[in-house]
Formats: sequence, C-alpha cells, structure tokens
Amino acid sequence: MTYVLIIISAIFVNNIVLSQFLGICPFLGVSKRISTAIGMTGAVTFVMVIATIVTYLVQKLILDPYSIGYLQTISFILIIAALVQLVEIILKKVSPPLYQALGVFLPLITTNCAILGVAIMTILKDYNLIKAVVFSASTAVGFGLALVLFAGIREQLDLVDLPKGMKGTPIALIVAGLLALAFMGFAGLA
Amino acid sequence: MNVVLITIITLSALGATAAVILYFVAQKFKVYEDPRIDQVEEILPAANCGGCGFPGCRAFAEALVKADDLSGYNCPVGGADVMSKAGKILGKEVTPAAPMVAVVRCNGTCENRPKQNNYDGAKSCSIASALYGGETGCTFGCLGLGDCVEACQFNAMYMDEKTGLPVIIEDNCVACGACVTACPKNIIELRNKGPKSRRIFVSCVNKDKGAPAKKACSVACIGCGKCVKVCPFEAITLENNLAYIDFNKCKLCRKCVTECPTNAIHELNFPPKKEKTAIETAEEN
Amino acid sequence: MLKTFSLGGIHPDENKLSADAPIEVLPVPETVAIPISQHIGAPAEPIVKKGDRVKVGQLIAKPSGFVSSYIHSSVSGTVDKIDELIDVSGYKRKAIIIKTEDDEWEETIDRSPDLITEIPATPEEIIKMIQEAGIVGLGGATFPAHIKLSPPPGKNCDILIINGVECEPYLTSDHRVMLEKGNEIMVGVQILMKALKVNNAIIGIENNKPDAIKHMITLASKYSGIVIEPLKVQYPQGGEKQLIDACIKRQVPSGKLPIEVGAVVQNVGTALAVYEAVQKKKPLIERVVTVTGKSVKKPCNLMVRLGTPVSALIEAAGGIPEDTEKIIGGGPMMGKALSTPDIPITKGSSGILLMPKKIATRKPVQNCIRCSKCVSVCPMGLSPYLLMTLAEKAIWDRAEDEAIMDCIECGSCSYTCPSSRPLLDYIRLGKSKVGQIMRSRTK
Amino acid sequence: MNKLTVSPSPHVHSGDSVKKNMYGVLIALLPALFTSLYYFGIGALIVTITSIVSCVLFEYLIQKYLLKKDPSVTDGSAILTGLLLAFNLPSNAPIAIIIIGALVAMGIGKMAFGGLGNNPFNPALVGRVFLLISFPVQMTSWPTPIASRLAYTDAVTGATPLGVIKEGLAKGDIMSDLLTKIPSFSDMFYGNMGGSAGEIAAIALLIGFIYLLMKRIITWHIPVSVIGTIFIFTGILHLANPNIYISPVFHILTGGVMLGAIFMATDYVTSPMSRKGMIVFGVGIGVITVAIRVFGAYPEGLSFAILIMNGFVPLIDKYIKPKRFGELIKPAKA
Amino acid sequence: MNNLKTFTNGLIKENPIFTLLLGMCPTLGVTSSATNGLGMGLATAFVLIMSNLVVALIKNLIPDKVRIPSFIVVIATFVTIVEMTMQAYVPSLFESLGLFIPLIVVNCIVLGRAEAFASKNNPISSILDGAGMGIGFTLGLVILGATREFLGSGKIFNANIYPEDFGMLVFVLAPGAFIALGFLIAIINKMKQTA
Amino acid sequence: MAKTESSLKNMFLTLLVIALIAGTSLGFVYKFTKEPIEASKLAKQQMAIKKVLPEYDNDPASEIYELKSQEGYVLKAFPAKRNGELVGVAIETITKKGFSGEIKIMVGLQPDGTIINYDVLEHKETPGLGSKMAFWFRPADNSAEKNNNEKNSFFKWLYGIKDGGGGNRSIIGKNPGKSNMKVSKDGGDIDAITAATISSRAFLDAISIAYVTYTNEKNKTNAKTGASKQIKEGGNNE
Ligand SMILES: Cc1cc2nc3c(=O)[nH]c(=O)nc-3n(C[C@H](O)[C@H](O)[C@H](O)COP(=O)(O)O)c2cc1C
Ligand SMILES: Cc1cc2nc3c(=O)[nH]c(=O)nc-3n(C[C@H](O)[C@H](O)[C@H](O)COP(=O)(O)O)c2cc1C
Ligand SMILES: Cc1cc2nc3c(=O)[nH]c(=O)nc-3n(C[C@H](O)[C@H](O)[C@H](O)COP(=O)(O)O)c2cc1C
Ligand SMILES: Cc1cc2nc3c(=O)[nH]c(=O)nc-3n(C[C@H](O)[C@H](O)[C@H](O)CO)c2cc1C
Ligand code: SF4
Ligand code: SF4
Ligand code: SF4
Ligand code: SF4
Ligand code: FES
Repeated sequence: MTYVLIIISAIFVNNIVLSQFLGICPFLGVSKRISTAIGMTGAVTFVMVIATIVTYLVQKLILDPYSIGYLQTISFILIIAALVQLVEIILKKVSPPLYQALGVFLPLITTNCAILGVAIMTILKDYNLIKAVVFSASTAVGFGLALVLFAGIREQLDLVDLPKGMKGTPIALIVAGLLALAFMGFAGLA
Repeated sequence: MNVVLITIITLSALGATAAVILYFVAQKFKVYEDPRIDQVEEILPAANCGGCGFPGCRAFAEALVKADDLSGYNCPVGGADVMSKAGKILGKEVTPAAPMVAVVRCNGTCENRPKQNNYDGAKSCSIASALYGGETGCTFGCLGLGDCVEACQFNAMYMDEKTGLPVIIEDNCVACGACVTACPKNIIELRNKGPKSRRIFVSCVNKDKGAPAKKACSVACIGCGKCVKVCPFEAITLENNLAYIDFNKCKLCRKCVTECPTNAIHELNFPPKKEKTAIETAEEN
Repeated sequence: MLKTFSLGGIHPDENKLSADAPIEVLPVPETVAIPISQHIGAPAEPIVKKGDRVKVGQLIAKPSGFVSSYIHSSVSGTVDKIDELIDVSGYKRKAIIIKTEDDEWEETIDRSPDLITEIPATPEEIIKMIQEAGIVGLGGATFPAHIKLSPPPGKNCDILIINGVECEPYLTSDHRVMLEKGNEIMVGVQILMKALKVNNAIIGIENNKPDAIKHMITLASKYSGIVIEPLKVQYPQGGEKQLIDACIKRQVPSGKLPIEVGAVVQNVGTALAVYEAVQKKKPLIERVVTVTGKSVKKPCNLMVRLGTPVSALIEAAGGIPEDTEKIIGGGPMMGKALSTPDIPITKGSSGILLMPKKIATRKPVQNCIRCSKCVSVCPMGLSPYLLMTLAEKAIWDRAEDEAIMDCIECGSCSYTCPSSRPLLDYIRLGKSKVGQIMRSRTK
Repeated sequence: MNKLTVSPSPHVHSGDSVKKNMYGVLIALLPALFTSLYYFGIGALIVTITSIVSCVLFEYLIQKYLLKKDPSVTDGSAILTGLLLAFNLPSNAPIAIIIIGALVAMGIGKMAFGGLGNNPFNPALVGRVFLLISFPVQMTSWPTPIASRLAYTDAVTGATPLGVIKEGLAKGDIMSDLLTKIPSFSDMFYGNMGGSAGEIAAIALLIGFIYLLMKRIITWHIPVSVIGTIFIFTGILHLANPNIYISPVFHILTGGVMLGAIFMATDYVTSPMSRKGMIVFGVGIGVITVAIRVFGAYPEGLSFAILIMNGFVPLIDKYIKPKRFGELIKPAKA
Repeated sequence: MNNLKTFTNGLIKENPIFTLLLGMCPTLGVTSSATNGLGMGLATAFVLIMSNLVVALIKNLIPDKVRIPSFIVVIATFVTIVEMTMQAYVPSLFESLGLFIPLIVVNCIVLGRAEAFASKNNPISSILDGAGMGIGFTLGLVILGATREFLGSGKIFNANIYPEDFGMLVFVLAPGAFIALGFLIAIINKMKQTA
Repeated sequence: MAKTESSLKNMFLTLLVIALIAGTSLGFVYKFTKEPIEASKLAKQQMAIKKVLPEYDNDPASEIYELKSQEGYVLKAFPAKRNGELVGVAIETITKKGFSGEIKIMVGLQPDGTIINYDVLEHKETPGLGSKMAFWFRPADNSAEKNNNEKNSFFKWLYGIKDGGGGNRSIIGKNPGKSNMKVSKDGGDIDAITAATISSRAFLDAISIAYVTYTNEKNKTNAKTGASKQIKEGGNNE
C-alpha cells in the first residue's frame, strides 16, 4: 500500500512540475510537440531512476559514514553530469534505436533540476532503496504526464489565433497554471 | 579525522573519476560537427524565413559550409553584408548579389478595373483563384484578398484599402520572395532594386488580346508593342500579348513609359516627370 | 428501415420545385459555344476551323490523351471562330463557336422514337461506341465513361450500380429522365451490364421520388438482373462511395476507386446516353437540365443542346427574377456559382439554380467552437474543422495524414457549421496543394 | 439584375449558428434556474444576476479594449458562462467573490486564449475552482434550501449531503447513522438539499437534457458516459462494502453530477470531437470524480475532474479519431 | 567601454526571467513572497557573480572537454558556500527556500552565463554581467514575489496592504505562480512593443 | 594565452586541481559555519521551549528525555524547573494526519497536563489555510480585529467574511484530560480553523498525543518510583 501511495502521490498529488516546481525549463522548452515530449519523458525516466540509485548509494556509503553531508550538492551534481554523459555513450553502443529516440534529450537533462531535486528529496524523505526507485520512477511518470498533456494543449493552441501579447511563453504559463489548478483536485488522495 | 581533509579527498576522488570517465567518453563519443556551421549560423539573421530556399537558417548555414562556391546562395534578409561575412568565415568568395525588391505588377485599381461580380468565399486569393477568374473582367489581375500580405514576415506589405491592391514598403522588403510564392496569380516579382531604387516595369500581367484586356482594365497592357520598338536597349519583349521589361537590360531611360498608350508601364522613385518631359520636348523641338 | 450510407450525412430542404414539370425541348439557339474541355482530363483538340460547315452530331474535336473525350457539334451551321471565353471553370478557355443554320443531322443517327431492346454489339464494340459518342459521366463528374467500363487488369467488376439518387436539393433532371425515359434507361443499363460482363445491376433511387421508384420497379420486372433499391433521403447519397455503401454495404477504401470493391457506378442520364449512342448511333449532343429557384417563374426541366448559353435557359424559365444574387451551375451543395449568365451548357451541367440574396450570401465567419457537428456530418469520417485549419496554416504533411484527400467535397461540413466557417473552401485548397505534393513525390 | 455573387460551394447553409446553440443551452437551463430561485430565493437571484452581468461586461471590455476586436457578447456564450458560474456557487456567495470569479473565468479562462472557441479549459469551471481554492470559507458554506429563501449572505447554512457523508466517514461515524442525516432520494431528485445554486434539482436538469437532445445541441455520449461511469464505479464500491461506500444513486443525485455531466462536460470548446473520444472523456471524468469524492480531500470532485479531462482533450482528439469511411467494412474482395 | 551596457543588459533587455526564461523552477517555487524572492535572488546573484569571476579567470586553463564539469564544480562550490552561510546566519530564510538553494547549481542561468559569457570575456565584464544578470534575476523574483504576495495575502514584504482574508489564496499556491508569471510576461512584452 | 589542450593528463589534472581547491575552500567554510549552524538550530529549539513554558531556571535542553507514544512516535520532552521544582514540560509532538504530511508542534504542559502554550515547529499545510494553526488556537486578539472590522465592514460584506469565526478556539489553559479536545464538528469543544478542519484535527491530534503520552508515562513512573530521573533512563534504554 505504501508503494501505491508513493506512486499516486508522485504522479498526481505532488506532481513534480505542477506542484513541486521542478523541471520547469524542459516543461516549457520541450513541450511544443507531443512526440518530443514523449521522448523527453523516456530520457528523464531513465536518467532519473539511475541517478537516484547512484546518488542514494553515494549518500549512504560515502557521505553519511564520513558525515560530510554538506558535500551532497556538489557530489550529486557531479555524479549526475557524468552519469548523463555515460548513459549517452553506453546507450549509443548498446541500443542505437533507443539512443536515436532519447539521445537528443540527454544533454538537456543535466541542467534539469528535477533530477537533482528528486535525488535530494529521496534522501530527505529517508526512503529505502526500493522506495527510492519507485519514487523516482513515478515522479518521472508524473513529469511525463504533465509534459505530454501540456504538449497536447500547446499543439492545439498552435492552430488557433491567440491574442498577440499572449503568444508563446505567457500562454504556456497560463495553461500550466490552469493545469496545476485542475490537479489541485487530487489533494488528499494520498 | 579532519573534516577538511576528508572533504578534499572525496572531492578530488570524485573530480578525478569524472575526468577519467569523461576522457574516455569523449574519446568514444566523437561526432564531428563542423564548428563553422555554428559560426555561420550566428551571423545569419535567424529570421528562418526560407527566402534562401532552405528550411531555416541552420540548414542554410550547413549548405553554405558544404558548398564549394557561394555564388547562387543568397540570404535575402541579411543581404550582401551577411554573405560576405559568411564568405570570410568559410574562405570562399561571394559575388555580391544585386539587391532586389518585390514589385506588384498589377494596377487594376477599383477605378481602372470595374467590378463585375462579388466574391463571397473564404478570404484567400488561392481559394478564389481556384474558383474563378476574379471579380473583374480581368482573369489575370490581383484578387485583392491579401495572401501575399499574409505571407510577408517582414511587415513589408499592406493592402491599400482604396485601390484594393497590395503595396510594398520598400524599406522593409528584404526580397525573401514569400509573397511571390504566395500569389496564385504570379503578380509579384522580385526585381533589381536599381540605382536610387529607381525601377521601370510593366504593371500588368494580362495575356488577353488588346481589346478584351482594355475592356476589362483601363491600364492593361494591350500588347501593342510600341514600347518594344522604342526601347533602345532591347530590354522589352512581347509574348502572349504582354510586354515584359528585363531589369538586367533596362537602363532606366524612361522612353517606354511615355510611349505606352495605356500607361501600363510604371516608373518608381524617379524625380517628378515634368521638367524631364520639358527637356525632352525641348530636345525634340 | 430504408438503406442508406453509414457515416454522416445531412438533410437539407429538398425544394424539388420542378419535379412535376415534364421535360421540354428548348429550341436550338442561334449560336452555340462548345468548350473543348467539358470533361475530366485533357482538353479535346478541335478538328474544325473557322468557316467549316458542320452537321448535328458531327465530330468537331478529338481526345488528346488517355483520359479525354470526343466532342460533337450539337447544331448544324458554320464554325464562326475558335476563341477563348469564360466557361463554368470561371476562366477563359477555348471554345468552338458555331452559328446555327437549319437543323441538319448526321445521316447515321437514328432519330426515330422506337425502343430497340436487342443489343447486337459485343462488349468491346459497345465500349468503343460509347467512347466515340463522347459519353462522359452525366452525374456531374464528367469522367469519360469508356474508361470506367474497362476495369484495369486484375480488377473484377461484379455489380453495376446506377445512380438515380439525385440527392442535390432542387435538381430534378434525373428524376424526370427516369419517369420519361425509363425504358431507354433500362436498355442502357443492359448495355452497360453487357459491357462490364456483369449480371447484376442496382438502381438506387431516393425515397423522395416515389413515382420514379414505382415506375422503375414496373419496368425493371421486364429485364433480368436489374433491381431497384429505394434509399432513405440523405445527402450525399449520390456520391459514388456512399451509394455503393448504401446499396451493397461495401466500402471503397481510402484512395481507391469503386472497382476495388467490384462495383462501377453510372448515372441514369449516362445510361440513357449510352442507350442512344449504342442503339441509335447518337453522340452526346444534348442533355436534360433543370432550371429552378425559389423566385423562378416557371421552374422546368429542359432538353438542351450542349453549348446553349445559360441565359437562354433562364429565358425559357421566365427570365431572371429581380432578387437574383447567384446563378449556380448545378445544385446548391456542389454546383458552381457563375460569374455571368453567358456561359454555355456543357456535358456536366445538370441544373441552373437562381438564388435570391436571402439564401445566397454567407454569414460572417466566426471562430470554430469545436462543436464537432462537421465531424458528425462528414460522410467520409474526416475532421473538417482540423483540415480547414491545417490548410489555413499550410501544414500540408499533417493534412495528408488526416486524409484530406479522402474528402469528396460534398460540402456537408460547411453546410452545418454554426460558425459559418468556409470549411470546404480551405479543404479544397488543401486537397490541391497536398495532391501536388503527393504527385511530385511519386515522380 | 444586381451584380452576381460568386463563391465556392456549398451555396446553402443549415441556418445553425453559434447564437442558436448558446441560447438553446440557456433555455435548457431555465428549469434549473427556476428551481434554484424556488429553493434559494433572493440569494440565487443576486448571485445569478451578478455573475451574468459581470461575465458579459468583462467579455465586452476585454474584447473591446484589450483585444481590440469587435465585441461579440451577443453570441450568448458569455451569458452562458455567467449562468453556469452562478449555478456553481452557493447562493450566498458574496458579490466581490462572484465578480472575481467572473473576471477569472472570462479573463484567464477564455479571453487570454483569444475568446470563444480557443480556450482549452472550461471557463466557468476555471472561475469556480479558482474561487474554491482562493476563498474556501465562502465557497463551502451552503445555505439550506427553502429556509433561506429570503436571505442572502446571512442565510442559514448547513452541509451538503456529500459533505455530511465525507465528514461523517472521516470522523468514523457509521453509514446507517449518516443515512438518517441526509435528505431522501426523492428530495434530492427534486432538489431539496444544500448545494450550489443550480446543481440541486436532478429533475430540472434532466428536462434540460431532453431539450438539448431534441434540439440536437448535444449528443448523449458525454452525459451518459459520465453518469454511467459514476454509477457503475460507486456501485461496485457499494456492493463491496455498503458500510463505507454509499449507494450509487446517492452519488449521481448529489453534487454537480447532473449539472456537470449535462451542461459543463458537454461544452463544445473543451470536449473531444469524436464520439469515441467523448466516451473516453466521459469515463475519465467519472473515474476521477469518484476517486476524488471517495478517496480525496474534497467531498465533490466533478469540477476538478472536468478540468483535468479538459487537459486530456487534445490528446484524445489526436489519438482517437472519428471512424473513417472505408474502415468499417472490409472490402469484399481485396 | 560598454561595461555599463553589459551590466544593464541583464536588467531589462535580457532579463533572465522575463525574456530568457531561464531558471524557472526557483522563479516559480520560491516567490510566494517578496522576501523569499529577494533572498533567493541575492543568493543566486552571489553565485552568478562569483562563478562568472572564477570562470573568467580560469577559462584558459581548462581543456575544452572538461569545461562543463569544471564549471559545475565551481558553481556547486559557491552554492554550497551560500547554503552553509545561509543556514548559519539566516536560518528562517534557509528553511523557506528549502530545496531550491542546492538547486541553484542547476539553474540554467548560472551555467548559461558561465558558458555563454564568462568563458569568452574578461573577469571585469564577467563580474558585471553576473551582477547584471543576478540583479535582473533578483528584480524579477521580487516583482513576481511581490505580485503573488500582494494578490494572495494582501501583503508586500510582509507589510499588510489590505486584510489577508481578501486575498486570493491561489496566488500563494502553485497555479497562481504560473498564472501570475504568465501575465507579467505578457505585460512586459506589451510594454516592450510599445516602448 | 593559449587554451589548454584536451589531453587525458590535462583533463585529469584540471579536474583534480579544481576539486582540490573546491574541497579545501568548502572544508574551511564548513568548519567556519558549523558552529553557527548548530547554534542557530539550537536557538530555534530554545526559543520554542521558552515560548511554551513558564519561567524556569534550569536548562531544559540538557535535561531532555524521550517519550514513546502509543502511535509509536518518539517525542522529546524538556522539563522546566524553578528552584529544582518541576513547573512544566515542553514536549515536541508530532502527527502525520496533517493535510499534507507531518506536523511538528512544541507544546508546553503544566505538570498536571494543562496546556500552557504551543508553537508550531514544522508543517507543510497550505499557507493561508492550515498554516493558520500557528495562531488560531490561542485567545483571539480582539481589540485589533474590532478596529479593523468597523473600517472594513463594507468590504467584509462584499467578501462575505463573517466576524468572530469560532468563538471557542483557544486551547491555552485547557486540560485535555478535562475538556474534549476535538473539533466541534466531531463533537468536541474546539472550533476548527474555517475551511481547514483536517489541519485542525491533526493539530488537536498532536496535542492529544503529547498529553496522553506524558500523563501515561507520568502515571507509570509515579506508580513505580515517582522520580523523573528514571524516566529519562527508561527513555534512553529504548
Ligand atoms: C484519375 C482518375 C482515374 C480514374 N480511373 C477510373 C477507373 O479506372 N475506373 C473507374 O471505374 N473509374 C475511374 N475514375 C472515375 C472515378 O471512379 C469517379 O467516377 C470519378 O472520380 C467521379 O466520381 P464522383 O462524381 O463520385 O466524384 C477515375 C477518376 C480519376 C479522376
Ligand atoms: C457529393 C456528391 C454527390 C453526388 N450526387 C450525385 C447524384 O445525386 N446523382 C448522380 O448521378 N451522381 C452524383 N454524384 C456523382 C457520383 O459520385 C458519380 O460520379 C456518378 O454517379 C457516376 O456516374 P457517371 O459517371 O455516370 O456520372 C455525386 C458526387 C458527389 C461527390
Ligand atoms: C489547495 C488546497 C489546500 C488545502 N489545504 C488545507 C489545509 O492545509 N488544511 C486543511 O485542513 N484543509 C485544507 N484544504 C481543504 C480541505 O480539502 C477540506 O476541504 C477541508 O479541510 C474540510 O472542509 P471544512 O473545514 O470546511 O469542513 C485545502 C484545500 C485545497 C483546495
Ligand atoms: C452545450 C454547451 C455547454 C456549455 N457549457 C459551458 C460551460 O460549462 N462553461 C462555460 O463557461 N461555457 C459553456 N458553454 C459556453 C461556451 O461554449 C463557452 O463559454 C466556451 O468555452 C467559451 O470559449 C457551453 C456551450 C454549450 C453549447
Ligand atoms: S514584400 Fe515579399 S519579398 Fe518583400 S519581404 Fe515581404 S514577402 Fe518578402
Ligand atoms: S497580389 Fe496576388 S496574392 Fe496579393 S492580393 Fe493580389 S492576387 Fe492576392
Ligand atoms: S466536404 Fe469533405 S470534409 Fe466536408 S463533409 Fe464533405 S467529405 Fe467531409
Ligand atoms: S461545425 Fe464549425 S464550429 Fe463546429 S467543429 Fe466544425 S468547424 Fe468548428
Ligand atoms: S530551473 Fe531549469 S529545470 Fe528547473
């Protein structure tokens, strides 16, 4: 049951984009087309889960024992940056089709604060490793859900005549706001 | 142990590992992209208008880098300036293209070309022209529904309410050619801008024979051929009852302008005609 | 429940004002202008020149390509000139203008009213005769009939469907033809069946023509293999894909021709023309045209020589009413608005409709309110609202994915749209652009 | 003869118009308006008038002065948004809040996207949910019907049946006790219960539904799938454990289910285009509504459910297309 | 020299929030009040200036391939310094900014400026650029924070303007953040067009 | 100046040097700020303790002991003494029933369990709603509110804001053992925060946990030895 709650909470109730405010840059940037949104979701899920596992281990095996928790930020970000690049070549070698699909998004992910945010949050929430994995995966799904919905709406808005001043970012933010408003209904579900 | 020491060790270890990993990553992960593409793209105007004939500025930059010779490539927005910069980066010669500008080759204003019926379909020239010849007796002329204006990204066109014809704002026009493609009637043409922006052209595309053409529009080219004869530079040709002035040959002598019985030949940005005609008449006398 | 097609459809006011007016023969006009392009495909090539004397039924232009057609003179007289003049396309096109003198017919033509039911010709001969008589589809598409009758190798036809639907409001020419030339049609159908080597034919007729249904059922009993199928009134039942769906529940797949499902569709008027061509050696030189409209004094059905100016037909119907705003060649749903009444009648002209201002002008366009009414009326199951926007924004690849080419241009979407959006206007534009792109790709 | 007019075909039009549709919905809402006036009296009147007037005014002002277009308030859509917003508010909703709601509905919900037809989210619900979250106190005090006919903001308030059940279950009351505290089903059907001004009387809303179907303004797909899903979902829960989960009849008669399913989920602009899509949309609304009602923090979740599914509409439209001709029946011969 | 221009560039013309749209997460996440915005803005500005300076100083020593990791380490160092200092001396602000302090590391502006500006320019203009961008960012955060605080709870910098009960709670919450920023950008676009 | 080349050696060295410098500076900053950070953490606790207890002359923080509640929470208790006599105890109590997660409260109890004061330490409730619990459950400061009321009465009407808003909301001076510490909706004596019943419930839950745990523990030890020292050891043993 706790897992179900973690999943529901991460996807709907505390959606990373719509209520936690993380990963907004790609949310706004890579959401013009549904297909790219889906690709980005795949890449983020992949990296987020792996990054969470690795940073979790680093925290528990290095930072905690030596009580140098304040190095969290710097070590996590280094790990994530290296990891993203690592994933990139491994993917290229191991599964070229997957690389084709996700590759272009990988560089964008280093500066996606959702990855670092989730890594830190799992530590803050004191999850065990399995919970951490479930949490990060469902957070990524939540990110994907928000991204794909948002991309759908933006694709539709591309076809209508918006007021001049609202075109582009303003309307995107307002749509995001209304989406967040709608998602508030999930409050208390988990 | 000293916290500072642990810190230093951990971070150095992390840093060193990252360096080693990244080195090997970098070794294996080598996709060569010509850095000049970025450089060229940077100097392009980023209008992504497609006037160069490529899908966007980056595609154009790629094409430029690949090209052996830059003649035939032109960014109409940036003009010769940008092209010579690009040429410098690439070490290739550019022959500066003569600056061009769009001209509207129809003068069928509401007075010149009386309406014979009313169009009530979607406001689009392409749609109207697929349906029929237009509201007037001239099936070649401007439909006045403004597809060209829609197409212009540079605010260089507007529809003149009074005449019902599009007008080009020369200073804004970058000769991207979008309007040329947009017009289903092939009325708009890119022509050399000419010295001091002076140009002479036949402002009509009507291929009907003289009588019906004249009947449909008082300023139509009737294909009488007088201009062809008067032109000292053989710049004017006549085909399908329609005269055309080759802007590469035209020397702006203005003889044809006065010769045309229907005033179908237009001159732009010349000083007022009076004095010149006075001199001319003096010479004749 | 009567049969009908399975998707979409609308039911505009029928307004069959001229349903009870028997076919009258319009006197031969003083001059006729016979355009060289009256059919789908390449224009014909004139084989007469200025000053030539021609007889009624004499060949005056021959096909210039595979999809093209023969054209015959509809009057006797002298060729005045071959000139450009505005035709239904709205553009100036070449036409052969003939000054009428007398009414002298080609001798080969059998002008007697007798019904000849024997069909001696072989299928190949029939098709040749049809081709040489210049017969094209009279249902509106003007597709050369002989091509339809020769299915490409590998494709088999097992049923002939005769289109007596006349789903367009106002128009009654097919209705009258069925009532008055029923026997000839029946023989025409038999000829077509023989040409196609099929044993079955269905004549689909909408239920708003009970007299025609009854009449045709009586006649059909005398011929083998012909079935009359009464259909629920629903526009655009006359569209061939819809008609095939309605009659035999087969659906022609996207981008394919009826032959794909073993059917060939011909209009009743075409069947009549086929009868005349094969049995009477008479080429296609005249046709029945409905002249109608709410304010028209005498809505009527006229037998008209091709090339007669529209204005002459209107005269015969009592002249142009004062409030006329639009003259339409064809029905209100698919017809073409004419920019002048000086346009000649051609093989494809089934009606002349004079519309008063009240009905004829469009309302101002509003935003699409996504009511989905256009989606639910589209007989092809398309999303017209989306196709229009894609065409407006020139997003051709998506328009192609959304099957813009499947649109049959029936206009049901524009008819229904509460926001008065010119859906079909833009979809047509889209179709022509996407068509160009697709062709350039296969090249 | 005048100059001829030339246009592409078709040359006739059904005569249907945006106006006709909008006023049709307004007419369909009249029974609900009358019941709301009957049960809530002056309060309902003030709320309705304030809401409609401010919606129309804001639309007019924004169109005229910000978008610089010809105002199109006469098309009736702003009136409709105003009326539906009012129907979604308690009849003691204070004036300032109604005005804010109207401003949000028109300004953020509709005009920011360019007006009628462009908005991805239901404007009235945007306004309502905005208010619900901003002013939870005012938005969740429900005047008791009939008793508060002559009162406005000083009306006597009580809980809605959904609130009673949710609260009761939260503090551990037994279902059979709770059932005695809510009105009978027939009272609910006729609208004699607490709730938003326009949502109470199922009968009045159903009459409107029949009218809309007859006038072909909407199709049955969305309302039936919303109500059906809620009924089935809560029915299963009820069968599984009637002590925790109340009867499905209760669920479809209370809260905004009827109003939302018939009048708000069906909003053309914010619902899918294809029939199949409409059903998916309706089922989605039903499921989310029940999830929020039964497991979430809010006693009522329909507004949120509709807004959330509004967000899904572009995806539904993209992936669930209408049946195409030629797809239904395979050709007899290949 | 156009140092002044370098500085003012970030303030208005290329304001990171309103035009470059970088660093959106902290922008939206912490601006429930003007005070928070100010705190976050200053923290980011500090990191920006310092990392710009350091990057500009060491830019030539760094091989291209490890450019980004090196920059990240530099940035992360300053972020950690800010983090610890804040925790020590302004604990309440530290708490309300929470997760977003460590996230300055991935704030696209910081790395973006290091990459785009500092690694190509001299230390002095890099500092100015950092300061301009940092102050621009702060300005944006404060405007957004003040707007949300004002609309949401009737206060600006915690000073009551009108009774809190009249405020629209949404603006303190997630949806309000998006909506408020959306309209602010629209207004600023409009002002730019007319200006 | 020429750019350094991207050889393995260079890359390795660069990152190493940067990490070294970064590490050193961080280490020092850490050393520098370690004390103030801890001090500020402590100060916060001290402030809270001070706020919820009457005058005392011992150092409650140093006499901290732990209590285990029935729900399994570990509560911290800080006894306050004056002249060696117990005058109250500050208990850091916790509940997970909040609207969005845990709520941590410091509550001061008299030895008999009467509530002296409270301070909300940590919570994630909605600002403006649940967050009102920081002051809601105290006697209302009526004078200022009245003043406001008269000025804004028209606006209050416009916004439908009613005065008073729960007359019976203070828990200060109440003894959970004697009064019914539940929200009035659930049949208790305390009026919930308007529109935030869940938070109010959770709040009262936390207070009750503190009270129940404290009195249980006291009764148990009283029965055994009567000395609080034992409790501390007992707490440590767990
Ligand atoms: C390019 C082209 C080729 C066609 N080829 C055939 C054919 O081979 N066999 C056939 O039966 N019909 C053929 N048709 C005719 C169509 O089936 C159809 O009758 C015509 O497009 C008009 O039908 P409509 O009036 O229902 O639109 C062809 C049409 C076109 C445009
Ligand atoms: C929307 C639409 C409506 C049509 N309505 C009729 C009609 O009522 N009667 C008819 O004979 N053909 C109608 N047609 C033409 C038919 O599709 C088809 O071309 C014709 O029946 C083939 O016969 P033909 O080649 O003998 O004309 C219609 C076509 C379309 C696209
Ligand atoms: C965004 C949002 C935040 C909320 N935050 C809280 C909260 O912090 N505490 C709370 O008790 N209720 C909160 N609620 C309200 C609850 O969902 C629920 O309506 C309320 O607690 C019970 O209603 P009542 O107090 O009017 O009986 C919130 C609602 C929303 C929409
Ligand atoms: C059947 C129907 C239902 C409607 N429902 C709503 C509604 O729930 N909320 C609303 O603001 N407008 C509604 N409208 C009006 C209009 O469509 C709406 O204002 C648009 O969303 C504005 O673009 C409705 C209109 C129709 C025809
Ligand atoms: S006027 Fe024509 S050529 Fe000139 S900029 Fe506009 S679209 Fe391009
Ligand atoms: S010039 Fe061509 S495109 Fe422009 S309005 Fe005239 S017809 Fe239309
Ligand atoms: S015109 Fe085309 S899109 Fe419109 S209803 Fe007919 S088939 Fe469908
Ligand atoms: S019928 Fe008109 S308004 Fe309705 S969806 Fe289609 S285009 Fe839009
Ligand atoms: S700041 Fe860019 S993703 Fe968060």
